[in-house]
Amino acid sequence: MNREELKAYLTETFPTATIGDTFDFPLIVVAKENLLEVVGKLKNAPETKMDFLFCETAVDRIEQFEIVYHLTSTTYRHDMVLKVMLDKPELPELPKIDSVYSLLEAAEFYENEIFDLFGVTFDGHPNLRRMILGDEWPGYPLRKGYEYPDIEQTLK
Amino acid sequence: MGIASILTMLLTGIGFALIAIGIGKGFGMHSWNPQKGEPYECGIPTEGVTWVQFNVGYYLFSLVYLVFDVEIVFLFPWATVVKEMGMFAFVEIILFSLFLFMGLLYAFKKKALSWM
Amino acid sequence: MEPIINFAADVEKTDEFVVNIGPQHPSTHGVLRFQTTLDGEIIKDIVPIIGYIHRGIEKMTEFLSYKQSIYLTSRMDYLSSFMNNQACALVVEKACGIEVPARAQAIRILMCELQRLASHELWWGSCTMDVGAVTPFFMAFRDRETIMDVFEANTGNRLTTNYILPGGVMMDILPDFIPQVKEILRNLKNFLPEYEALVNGNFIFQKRMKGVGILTKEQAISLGVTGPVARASGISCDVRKLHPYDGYEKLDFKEVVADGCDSWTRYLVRLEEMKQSIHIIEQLIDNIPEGDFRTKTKAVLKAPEGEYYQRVETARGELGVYFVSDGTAKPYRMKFRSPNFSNLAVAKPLNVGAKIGDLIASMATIDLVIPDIDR
Amino acid sequence: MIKLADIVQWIHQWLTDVLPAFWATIAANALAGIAILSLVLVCVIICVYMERKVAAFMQLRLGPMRVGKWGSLQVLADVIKLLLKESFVPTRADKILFVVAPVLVLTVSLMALAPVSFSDGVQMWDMNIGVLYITAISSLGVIGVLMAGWASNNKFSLVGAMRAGAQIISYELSAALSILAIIAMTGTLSMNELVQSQADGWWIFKGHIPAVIAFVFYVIAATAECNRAPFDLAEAEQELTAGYHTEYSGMQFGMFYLTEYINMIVVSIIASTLFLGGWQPFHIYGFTAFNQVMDYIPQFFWLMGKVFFIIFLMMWFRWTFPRLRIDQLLKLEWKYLMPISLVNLIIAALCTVMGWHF
Repeated sequence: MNREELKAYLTETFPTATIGDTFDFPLIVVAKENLLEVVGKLKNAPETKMDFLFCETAVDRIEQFEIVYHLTSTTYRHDMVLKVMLDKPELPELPKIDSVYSLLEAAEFYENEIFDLFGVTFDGHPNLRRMILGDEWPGYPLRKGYEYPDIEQTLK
Repeated sequence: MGIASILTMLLTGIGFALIAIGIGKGFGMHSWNPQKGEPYECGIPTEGVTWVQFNVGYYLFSLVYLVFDVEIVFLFPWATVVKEMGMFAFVEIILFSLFLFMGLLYAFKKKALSWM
Repeated sequence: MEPIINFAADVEKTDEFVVNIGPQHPSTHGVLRFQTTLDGEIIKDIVPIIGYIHRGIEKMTEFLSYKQSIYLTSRMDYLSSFMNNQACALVVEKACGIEVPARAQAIRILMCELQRLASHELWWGSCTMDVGAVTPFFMAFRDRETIMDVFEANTGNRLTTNYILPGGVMMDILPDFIPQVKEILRNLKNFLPEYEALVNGNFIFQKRMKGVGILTKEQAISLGVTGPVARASGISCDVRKLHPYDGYEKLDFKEVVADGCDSWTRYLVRLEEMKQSIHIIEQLIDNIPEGDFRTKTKAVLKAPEGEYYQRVETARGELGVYFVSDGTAKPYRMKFRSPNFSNLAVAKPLNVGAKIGDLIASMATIDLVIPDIDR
Repeated sequence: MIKLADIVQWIHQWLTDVLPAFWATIAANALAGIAILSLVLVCVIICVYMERKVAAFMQLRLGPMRVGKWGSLQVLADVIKLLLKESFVPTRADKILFVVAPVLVLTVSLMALAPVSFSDGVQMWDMNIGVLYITAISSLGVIGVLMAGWASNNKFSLVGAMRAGAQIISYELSAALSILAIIAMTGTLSMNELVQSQADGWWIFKGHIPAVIAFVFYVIAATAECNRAPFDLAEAEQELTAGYHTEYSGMQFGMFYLTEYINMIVVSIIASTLFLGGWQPFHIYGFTAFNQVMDYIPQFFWLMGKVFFIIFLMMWFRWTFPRLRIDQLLKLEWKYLMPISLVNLIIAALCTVMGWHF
């Protein structure tokens, strides 16, 4: 499917979701609750077969988080972006979202990274750990307005 | 020089090793800190005990080896006299090797020689 | 019939113990740590632990201008720094609408393919060394050195080149460049059969590689593996073919896909890729267009608000740059989807049930560069 | 022409003249021990230098060039470096075993040299079971390796030691069976008589195909017994960092390093004594002038030439082959080398019985 067809298909299949555009790919914004259902449908539907998660990341939009999934199909080679908007509670409470690990194993490391650097927890993740910074590191550095810790104190 | 030569080599070996290590201890630098005494495990403190009940995969080879090594010890005296004893020794050793070989086949069949 | 003596029965009661392979280990090629649970020689569980060389490149880009960010990308995968620069430059060009002159595109491709050759040669050397053969390493370095000399002369740096900028390349190639590259190609064409003669036919090497480290196509897709590793599992994923950039669409080359799925296939795929790179360079080296090597860009670039994604094929797989702009001179968020980070995920499916020797051998064919994992 | 045996005899005579009988024996023994030790040390120094240069030339480089002319004093510099390094015992190690292990491996490998016939009449003890003795003694070395690996309390060492145990004992079988093929043809276990039996031709030429097969298998098994690549699984730098001697440093490590080379020398001596005629010069039948020229080269140099030829072979293996995996290594021994050498032994025995060899 080319871009227009894909957009048309998405609009038709997921009426509750918002369909849009980024510069490169068609974009679908889904609600947090529907994430697993939508990803599962995208992965298994014979029209889309989005079986390859090539990038998963988060963007801190000050008042909320965007969790961004870049999906592609190894059969049809069409790409798309899936976004979930996530409310951002005050620290130390962390936002929570379903893990897509059960559908796409590639998510394991990406979600570890997001958990580590943004402080978003994933339900159903097999081994959620602070992969890069380690458990001792204070705070979540990739959040906007992150205050750097006193290095002397941290290393102690 | 008889059996003394074995003793000589034994003492030479021990003596040399002790002197060399001793010289090394004498000349070498000495410093100590707790990290230095830790076992090397790529820079990470080691987890759990090292002296565990190790996978038997290696030991089975030793068991089978033991059988064959005893056979080889029997073969040494045979080999020295096969020239003089001629055909009798040859036939006898064929039978002997046949049994040995059966042992090996048995070990194969029991998968003692495949890695686990 | 029940066996009289069951050799297997006593085996089951042995202790497992945890061994850390890495961070300071001769064959993890950097500060990567595998926390392995061993039962004798057999690996029962393996957890890759990273972060020893995390420099926060993604965070640092938020404080730097686009042009400055490019210098950081060279430090990610230091064996494919041209490709990293290129990815970052391409996404900025896409966002700001900058046209790249044909000469600059040709130079970019030449440099990138040379870099791919150099990277694969280093991999070839270190891969064979991990299997225990030390001699090939020196042969690989002999040939890689000539390529690095070309980089040094033309860009001023051997590893962190910072050569490709938005709008073109940093400086023009030297007049010597073309004869030097031709010399390199001539040598490599002699040396590649030598490589194959030295290693490929070796019985022990084949035994160590064939049927070891199986990564099936389904696993590879699910784990999001790219690059030669994925192509050796039968997934066509060469970005140069699927989403051509910088004029790769005009060149004739084959995407190397094989479906052996084991270490041996990954090994062969990379060797074949080297031949394809030579083929690409041969097409371009006599046809570098005349003209500017860089378009004039504004001192401070400002990308329009939006999200951009650009991928390039580095020596190890697909490098994606996800770039969110808020219209200012600094990136709002720049995410580098580094190939090694995704490829590291294969550590577990590849190695559980294998032996320590296999772990080293099959991870050698994955060819990880640790600074790219940690960023 | 002065022979080495005459010099030895002369020293012995002199000692018995000036000293009482008991002290003369002791002095003679001490001198013999020191002589063999120094010979071995000189050989090791040559070996280490040779290994570096062989490796370097195979790897398109020059090797050590700075210390002395052509780097000839590099080994000396290495020894000084090793001497100045601290050798310490890790906190959690089994201290006694840890200290004993390097001494044991070195002693054992030196003891194997007792029945070696260096030249006609130059031998510490011409024991009638020389070959059996060497086979038995050299298999003790594995105990030292196991001790070192176990005592270190290090997981890499433990795996390395266990590997060494499985590997060395396995390869002993095919080594012994290869040796037996020649013993069957000669009918003696004495090192001296073995060499004497090759006065009219080396066994590798006389013994037809069984001897050639036995020689090839012996060299393979010997490489494995010495823990040399491609069978260096006990050390396996890329897998176990340094295997069983990971925790050793300074001169204690130096002992393991030394032992590796002494072991190489020992197995090369056995191989050259059994297959390549020991100190017998190379003769071509009916070519008198050539034979006489060959006779003028001292017998000792013949032996050393053959020894270093085999050592060169082992270095060649090391720098060209990748390493085997542990199960492949054991499979190679138990499924190929061992059965084939058993059959080979029977064929060799048949040759002997039927008188097919020369």
